[in-house]
Amino acid sequence: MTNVAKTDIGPPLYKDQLPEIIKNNYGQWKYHEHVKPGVLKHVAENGDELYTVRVGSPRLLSVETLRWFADLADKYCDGHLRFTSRHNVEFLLTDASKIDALIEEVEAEGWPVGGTGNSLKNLIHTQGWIHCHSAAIDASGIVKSVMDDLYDYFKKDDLPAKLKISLACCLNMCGAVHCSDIAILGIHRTVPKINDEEVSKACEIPNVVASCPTGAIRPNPKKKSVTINEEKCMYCGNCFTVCPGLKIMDPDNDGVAIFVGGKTSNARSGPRFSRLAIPFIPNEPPRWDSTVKAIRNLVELWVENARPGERYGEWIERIGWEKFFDMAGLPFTDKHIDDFIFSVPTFRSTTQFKY
Amino acid sequence: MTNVAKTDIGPPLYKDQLPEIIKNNYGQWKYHEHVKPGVLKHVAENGDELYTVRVGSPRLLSVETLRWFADLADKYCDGHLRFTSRHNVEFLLTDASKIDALIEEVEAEGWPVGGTGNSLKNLIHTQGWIHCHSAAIDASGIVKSVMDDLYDYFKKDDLPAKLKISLACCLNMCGAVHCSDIAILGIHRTVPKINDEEVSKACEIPNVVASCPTGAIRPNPKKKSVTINEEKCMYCGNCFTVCPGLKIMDPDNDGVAIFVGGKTSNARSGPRFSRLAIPFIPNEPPRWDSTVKAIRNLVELWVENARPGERYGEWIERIGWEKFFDMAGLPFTDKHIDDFIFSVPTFRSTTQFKY
Amino acid sequence: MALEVNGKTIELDEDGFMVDPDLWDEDVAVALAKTEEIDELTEDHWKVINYLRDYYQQFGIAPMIRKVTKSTGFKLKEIYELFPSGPAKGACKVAGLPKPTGCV
Amino acid sequence: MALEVNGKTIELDEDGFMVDPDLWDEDVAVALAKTEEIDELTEDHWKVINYLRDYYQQFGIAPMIRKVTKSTGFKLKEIYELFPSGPAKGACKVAGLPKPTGCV
Amino acid sequence: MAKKKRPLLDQLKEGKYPSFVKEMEKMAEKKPAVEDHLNLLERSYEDKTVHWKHGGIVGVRGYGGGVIGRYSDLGDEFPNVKEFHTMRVNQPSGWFYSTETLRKLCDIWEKHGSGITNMHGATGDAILLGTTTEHLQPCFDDLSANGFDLGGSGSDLRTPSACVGPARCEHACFDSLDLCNHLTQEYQDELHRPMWPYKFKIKISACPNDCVSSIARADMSIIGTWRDEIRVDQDMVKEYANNGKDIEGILASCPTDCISYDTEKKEINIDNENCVRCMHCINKLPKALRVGKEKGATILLGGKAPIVQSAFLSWVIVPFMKLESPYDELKDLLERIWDWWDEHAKVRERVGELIYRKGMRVFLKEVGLEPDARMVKYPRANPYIFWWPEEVQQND
Amino acid sequence: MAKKKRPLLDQLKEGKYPSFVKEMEKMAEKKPAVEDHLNLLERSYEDKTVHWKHGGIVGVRGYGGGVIGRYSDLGDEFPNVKEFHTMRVNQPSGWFYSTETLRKLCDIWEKHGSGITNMHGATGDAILLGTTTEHLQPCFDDLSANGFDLGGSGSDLRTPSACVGPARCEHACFDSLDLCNHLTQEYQDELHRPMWPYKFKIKISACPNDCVSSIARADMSIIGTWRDEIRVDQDMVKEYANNGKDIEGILASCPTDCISYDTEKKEINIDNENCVRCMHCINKLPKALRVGKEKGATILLGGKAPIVQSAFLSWVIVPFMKLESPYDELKDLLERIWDWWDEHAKVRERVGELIYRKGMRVFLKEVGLEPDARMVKYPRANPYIFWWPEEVQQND
Ligand code: SRM
Ligand code: SRM
Ligand code: SRM
Ligand code: SRM
Ligand code: SF4
Ligand code: SF4
Ligand code: SF4
Ligand code: SF4
Ligand code: SF4
Ligand code: SF4
Ligand code: SF4
Ligand code: SF4
Repeated sequence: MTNVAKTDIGPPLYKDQLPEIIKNNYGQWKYHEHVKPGVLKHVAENGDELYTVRVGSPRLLSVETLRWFADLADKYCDGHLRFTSRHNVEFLLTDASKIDALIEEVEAEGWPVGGTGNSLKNLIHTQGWIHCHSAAIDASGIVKSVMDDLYDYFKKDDLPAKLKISLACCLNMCGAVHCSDIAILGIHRTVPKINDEEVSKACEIPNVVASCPTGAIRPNPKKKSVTINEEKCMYCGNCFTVCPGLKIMDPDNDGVAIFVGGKTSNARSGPRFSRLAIPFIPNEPPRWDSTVKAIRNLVELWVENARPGERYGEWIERIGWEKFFDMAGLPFTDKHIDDFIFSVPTFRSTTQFKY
Repeated sequence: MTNVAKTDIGPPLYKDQLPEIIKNNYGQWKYHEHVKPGVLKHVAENGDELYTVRVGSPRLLSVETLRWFADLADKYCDGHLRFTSRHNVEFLLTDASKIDALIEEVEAEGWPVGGTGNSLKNLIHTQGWIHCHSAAIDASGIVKSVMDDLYDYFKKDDLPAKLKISLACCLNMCGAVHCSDIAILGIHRTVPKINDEEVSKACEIPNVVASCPTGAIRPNPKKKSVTINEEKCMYCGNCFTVCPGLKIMDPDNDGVAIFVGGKTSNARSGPRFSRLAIPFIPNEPPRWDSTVKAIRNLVELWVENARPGERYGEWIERIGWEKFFDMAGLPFTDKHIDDFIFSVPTFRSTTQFKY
Repeated sequence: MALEVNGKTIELDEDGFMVDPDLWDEDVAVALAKTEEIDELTEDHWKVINYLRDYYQQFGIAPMIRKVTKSTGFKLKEIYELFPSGPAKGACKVAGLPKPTGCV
Repeated sequence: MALEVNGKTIELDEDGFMVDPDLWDEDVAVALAKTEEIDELTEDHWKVINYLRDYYQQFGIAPMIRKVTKSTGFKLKEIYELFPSGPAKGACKVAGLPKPTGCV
Repeated sequence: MAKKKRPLLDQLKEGKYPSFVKEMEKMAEKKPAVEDHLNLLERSYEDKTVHWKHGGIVGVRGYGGGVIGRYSDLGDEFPNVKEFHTMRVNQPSGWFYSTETLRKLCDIWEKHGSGITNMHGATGDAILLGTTTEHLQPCFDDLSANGFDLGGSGSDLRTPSACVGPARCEHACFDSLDLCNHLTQEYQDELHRPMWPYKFKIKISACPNDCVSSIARADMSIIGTWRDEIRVDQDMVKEYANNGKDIEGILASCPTDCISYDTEKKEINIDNENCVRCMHCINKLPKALRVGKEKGATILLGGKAPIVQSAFLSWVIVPFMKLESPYDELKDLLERIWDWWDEHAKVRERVGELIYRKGMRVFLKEVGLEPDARMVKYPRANPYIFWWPEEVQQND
Repeated sequence: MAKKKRPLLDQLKEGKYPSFVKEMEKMAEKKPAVEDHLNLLERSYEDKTVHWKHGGIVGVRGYGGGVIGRYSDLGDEFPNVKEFHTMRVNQPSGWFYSTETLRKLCDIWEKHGSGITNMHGATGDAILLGTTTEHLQPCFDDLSANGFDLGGSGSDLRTPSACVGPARCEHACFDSLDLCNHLTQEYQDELHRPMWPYKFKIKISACPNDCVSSIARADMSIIGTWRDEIRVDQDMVKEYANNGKDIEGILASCPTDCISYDTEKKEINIDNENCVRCMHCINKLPKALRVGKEKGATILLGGKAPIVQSAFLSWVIVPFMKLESPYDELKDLLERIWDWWDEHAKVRERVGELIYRKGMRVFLKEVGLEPDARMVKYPRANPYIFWWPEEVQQND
């Protein structure tokens, strides 16, 4: 190795990556309109118009595809494009007449244009079996299966409000799914298996003990390892994260939990967590049928019942959780009742409820 | 001692204590009306009418006064009366024409009729310096001073809604004031003084250690006593309750804290806790001027600004706590921010607020 | 208040509990029992007393009632028969335990 | 992977950390340092290594970086100069501590 | 003995509201203890602190509770309040008294104690305020002979209390007075002989207005409600309308917007499916609206004051239960709860705190209750879901 | 090597949405590692579990973070993914690319790695997915030579990210892209050399719509807002009205009922004192309504995923701060926060968890922030109030 890398240079300067029209109107946008699903129009103070075509992406992209995007951007957009906070690709056009040609070319290759306005947004997700060591479920495969099923909702924008579905493959929640309209979460359901040998060699016992949110782990000085109080363990996997000797994956028992009703925007109502709807669906590769079906049911229920403008959680809050469980035909179980640190404020301390 | 008491006989049977009209219409009441402040009319299915005259009471009553009440009840109410869940006395009349005479006779002796409908209710309170060992403030004296000052609100019923003020003389909260429109609470502000001799003789060390909500207490085996981590102590007095050797009273630093906005009924909005408005007012016997003034200000603010039907807390929730503090001219301090077990859910996790 | 037992002066507090529980012995127990209107300490009494003392010595606290009844085999009613003012005021006093506090 | 040091075979995991940290000695450290492209262990290197080992022996965990910099007096940059892949990957490896986990 | 001056307390005789000092003075003439009590209180007013010693453990034969022992720390100076215990007397359900009963109580208390009382105490007893150790048993003997009994104190069942309910209120969804009396009688042993880890309180309100604040003041809160439809008397709606009542304005506060007023027809329409039985509309229009016919109660558990883990409001554990004498379903539940709590709690751990520590999941299973969405405000947000061993595949 | 059959993954090539399997297959032809990666994934699909080993700690010279080491547990069977590390590449603010820049990245990654990527990763980096230990340094050398740098990983500052903001959005209340870039450049050391108790994330949204979900995904959430009045263009209101927009219906969702529509005048009136800047009305009527002129941001702290103490949403610590380059006030605050956190936190304790443990009171005092009612949803309900020693009379 000869050339030594310069360090600490930071990312490419964003200013150099902007198309001309944005440089000219930076901070001078006046309003926007929804031209049609997948197409936004932003109008600047000086009247300039910028069109955005949003293309759905599975996030995992080959450099081949990226280069093809670059070709398209050269052809239609003066050589610029961007990615969005939900993994999509956005083409930025100044010439409205080119929009349809771009869309046609993109869709011909199987890349959908949509995901703007009151549509189903792209699924935020994480690594799953593609790359992570602690995944309880795959990510990309579930996302693909769900998106195939809900495809039309991505392409249209006539839902009651935006619909944001996200996936994280374990409790670490790299997808930060905890505030999504619908959250798909990989969960483990069994106590980590202790490999004493590995624990003793590879793990810092005090950190392992401290890692457990419920205090289930105690040192086992004899074996230079640890013991786990099985009754206290709720399978969060945090101990595994700090210690390879505590394997938590369990193919027979890992699976999906589904949470609903979160949001992060401050529009109308404030940000809120998603809350448990379905505690467990087993892993069903390759097409994850039960998960796909469960999500479709949840989506349709909302589509049919929410008032215009109501996000998932806003709808549930209006009708009440008991109605939601009834209407969704979902059993309410002891799993749905919080039993962690902040549980008490989630209990119903009023006689107000519905039948 | 010769006659040995029968035990486990239980209280006098309520049925034997009811006036005739109630016996006749038990469970058969149809509706009620507010005749005027302090006077209720209940109408039974069969048309029977029962009038209740509510008399304000300081709760601490001599048997002399009780006998006088009994005399009045004999004279006007066929020999029955009752006490209410807020320490008041209720006279139960069947003859509407006697109401004014009763009121006149009662009020002539200085006993106010009122406290019904949208009025200031009687102050629930506790023992204070009259009888309790752990009181940070007196009870009866403060109640008297506040009631003298707010007297007119007890006598009228044109407040925006009911107004329930309660007092407890220490954190044990025997007044269960924690869900009152306005709560007056006696607080300590200094760490208990450890009398090692007394702790060692009179206290069960493990219980003392366990009593501390913040884990501030550790055994001190040398002295067969305990030590207190001063930084962790928030002066709750729970250790004193289980151990006389940890005296918490401190005349120079004990005083009043005021909480607002609680309620327990399920009407309109559900039950809720009162929340800290004023962290500290020093003890000012005999007339507790600052406390009285602070409460009057709080009451007037609500009277002037709430919409009809809005309880104190409902009003604040509508306008927002930041507006409340502004309007009340109360400083918002670090004391107002929860730092106990359930604190995080009380933090503002939204950008929604007012200036 | 005070008791004289075998020449020793056993100081009692207002409630009749020993001020210095270290001075307890079986004779003191008998004397304390008298203050509780218990004329004689039977085997049953001693079973309760000994259980209380053992537990206290081991854990530094008086046992909870459920423990007392389970461990001694006496129903609560029976304990009241043995010690008319009950396990806390009566039995603990005779057993020379510190005065129960709080929770009244 | 493995290292030969004074005739002993020191097994390394994929990341070049010792599989059995008990086999560590100063010569092993020198050999490990080589894998990290550190030709010579200077006094400064040893200061860091010894601090890490002492701390680990006492508390069973690697010290936090703030502790390392405060206690050794080296700024973080300086530690990277001594150990180019940094305190966790570099210094801990040479010091024969278990591989830091999580938090990546 | 020359009457002492009490310049501070004298100021509390002024003002329009009845004065507790005057009440005390009424007795002070006859009772040296009350004279001393006043003087001691004056001293507290000077010193800004209590002059009572910690604790005190006295009682009557056969009972572990019902008396709060109290000794002054200035007993030498004020010998008549050296001992000054209170007795908690269990009142009749709903705090109704015939004058005969009330006078009996007065006479007993004037004979054996200070003659000053609290009607009622915060839990619901009559507090007889101040007597000596010597008088406790005789006082109790007289109380008992006259049909009175003591209330709870210590780690026992505390005196249950109930709203006025069917005796004088059209909203009552069950017989709160009878239930209160029934439970009190049924659990005399639990009331008088402390045997639990800590206190346990029951409060009973016969409708969601919760006039005894049971949700905040009781471990078990029993609150009346109904399952079917609100009864509407449209004639009365018209009467209200004709009298100028702002019906629309009132109905605007319905928390679920499920009630509406037809200004044309002068009729009220209710979407009962979405009604949460908050009582608001019924409270405001009691002539026109009434609670439904299928009545019962919601059972809530866990309420308590802040010590140790924060104050809790009771939470729903049974959304709806019919309540008719002999209340077997309720008593059965109560006993299962007590048993579970008594078995698992630490000293001074209220049942709500134990549930917090163990989790609702464990509580529900072990006392045999079915989970219900009405038990929660929100379902859990965290993914820390426990599974019972039988719910996962065992693969060792 | 004969191409393996992958019947399970093949099923993920069907359906309308773009298939990640097809993306991988595009590279598999050129890259044996990707062929093995597919086969390994097929095995995971058969076994229903991961085939990656725990952890892995590799990197480039001079940095402690930026690379996630990964080894397969079936390395013998699939030798080309025995080592399969990812590199996190810090993207330009707002994820804008010139095609030139994007192609450079593609070329480097095709040269040194698998050629498969995630655009973007959940934090906001470009994830270059899969290479060997040997290639790490050369790849980084090439990245660096072409103007790229790595992002964060480990106990360091993570790559800050920002919404598109002023580049393409009329709502932007400050320059989110510039701030993001500025902080990234300013804190290169913190980004690359883990030195803290745990990770720290910064996310920046230029208005309350929070298009990067910063409140849920960042320890420090910077969210644009304004202090003065919403700007109303009444002509545009009329235009909307004339085009049949249901203005009244839209305004009905205002959370504080502070905005109203005058159907006569076709005008919107706002009681700005009671507006909580939720964006709703502006979102729905962007031609007529605009954010105010006195713009800045609310600073929130503490957001994180559930491990260990539950997920937190960031909470307000500075209600309003002007944000203009060089952002000294913000940086100053950030550094005070980091210093405090670094000094007091335990290993793997996020800043929000530390504040939970220590109390906001201690945090505010020690980092020098003024308490403000806007920091809380509700003031405390419990009476467990701490006092600083200087606030009470010392009387020993
Ligand atoms: C790559 C990425 C997921 C993705 O597919 O996009 C990722 C991947 C991992 N995260 Fe993450 N996290 C990623 C964004 C997040 C986010 C989302 C965010 O930053 O907005 C979160 C939730 C927000 C937060 O930080 O709280 C997140 C919360 C975690 C946690 C739990 C942290 C906590 O305090 O609760 C862990 C566990 C840990 O730190 O040990 C974790 C740990 C991990 C590890 C390193 C696994 C581990 O236990 O060591 C994963 C490596 C996977 C792999 O093999 O490649 N990751 N991680 C994301 C980073 C890409 C990027 O730089 O752009
Ligand atoms: C007399 C009474 C206040 C009054 O003036 O009315 C009272 C007086 C005392 N209460 Fe209470 N409590 C009284 C109702 C309450 C209530 C209200 C209620 O029952 O509705 C509460 C709040 C509800 C609850 O139980 O949580 C209450 C919560 C406490 C607590 C804190 C319990 C907790 O779990 O947080 C203690 C401390 C203790 O138990 O050690 C306590 C302890 C005490 C003690 C025994 C003091 C002590 O630390 O040992 C007080 C004796 C005062 C005295 O010298 O007379 N008292 N106590 C009330 C009983 C009268 C009655 O029987 O009618
Ligand atoms: C007498 C009493 C019950 C008893 O058994 O003693 C009682 C009696 C009635 N209550 Fe109550 N409430 C009584 C304490 C309460 C309490 C408890 C308390 O104040 O500590 C509450 C809960 C307070 C809270 O929410 O914090 C209570 C919340 C209500 C409500 C709901 C109020 C609201 O939030 O809107 C109503 C309905 C109404 O007034 O419209 C109500 C209505 C009534 C009615 C109208 C019921 C009826 O039809 O007879 C009775 C006359 C009320 C009046 O004063 O105008 N009663 N009521 C209590 C009188 C206490 C006193 O002397 O002042
Ligand atoms: C491109 C993007 C920002 C970026 O820097 O990448 C973006 C862009 C816009 N957002 Fe957003 N939002 C983007 C992610 C988000 C997110 C984050 C997320 O989805 O993970 C949120 C918070 C989600 C939540 O609450 O859970 C978000 C909440 C909003 C809202 C408030 C929505 C609501 O709750 O009512 C608006 C306002 C609206 O749509 O009326 C908004 C509005 C907009 C506008 C209309 C702003 C403008 O005037 O340009 C942009 C076009 C939106 C559209 O899709 O129709 N944007 N927006 C992100 C596109 C992601 C994607 O590919 O789908
Ligand atoms: S969510 Fe869990 S399994 Fe998925 S990438 Fe993050 S750490 Fe790995
Ligand atoms: S999986 Fe989580 S709860 Fe279970 S032992 Fe590990 S850290 Fe503790
Ligand atoms: S609130 Fe405190 S001081 Fe007052 S009576 Fe109850 S225990 Fe005593
Ligand atoms: S007063 Fe409360 S916080 Fe302080 S030491 Fe005693 S029990 Fe602990
Ligand atoms: S709780 Fe209901 S039933 Fe009982 S008195 Fe109050 S209003 Fe009447
Ligand atoms: S009881 Fe309450 S929820 Fe039901 S209709 Fe009346 S106001 Fe609405
Ligand atoms: S957060 Fe606000 S400023 Fe940023 S892109 Fe979204 S709407 Fe625009
Ligand atoms: S921004 Fe939100 S709160 Fe303000 S006027 Fe518009 S809708 Fe109402």
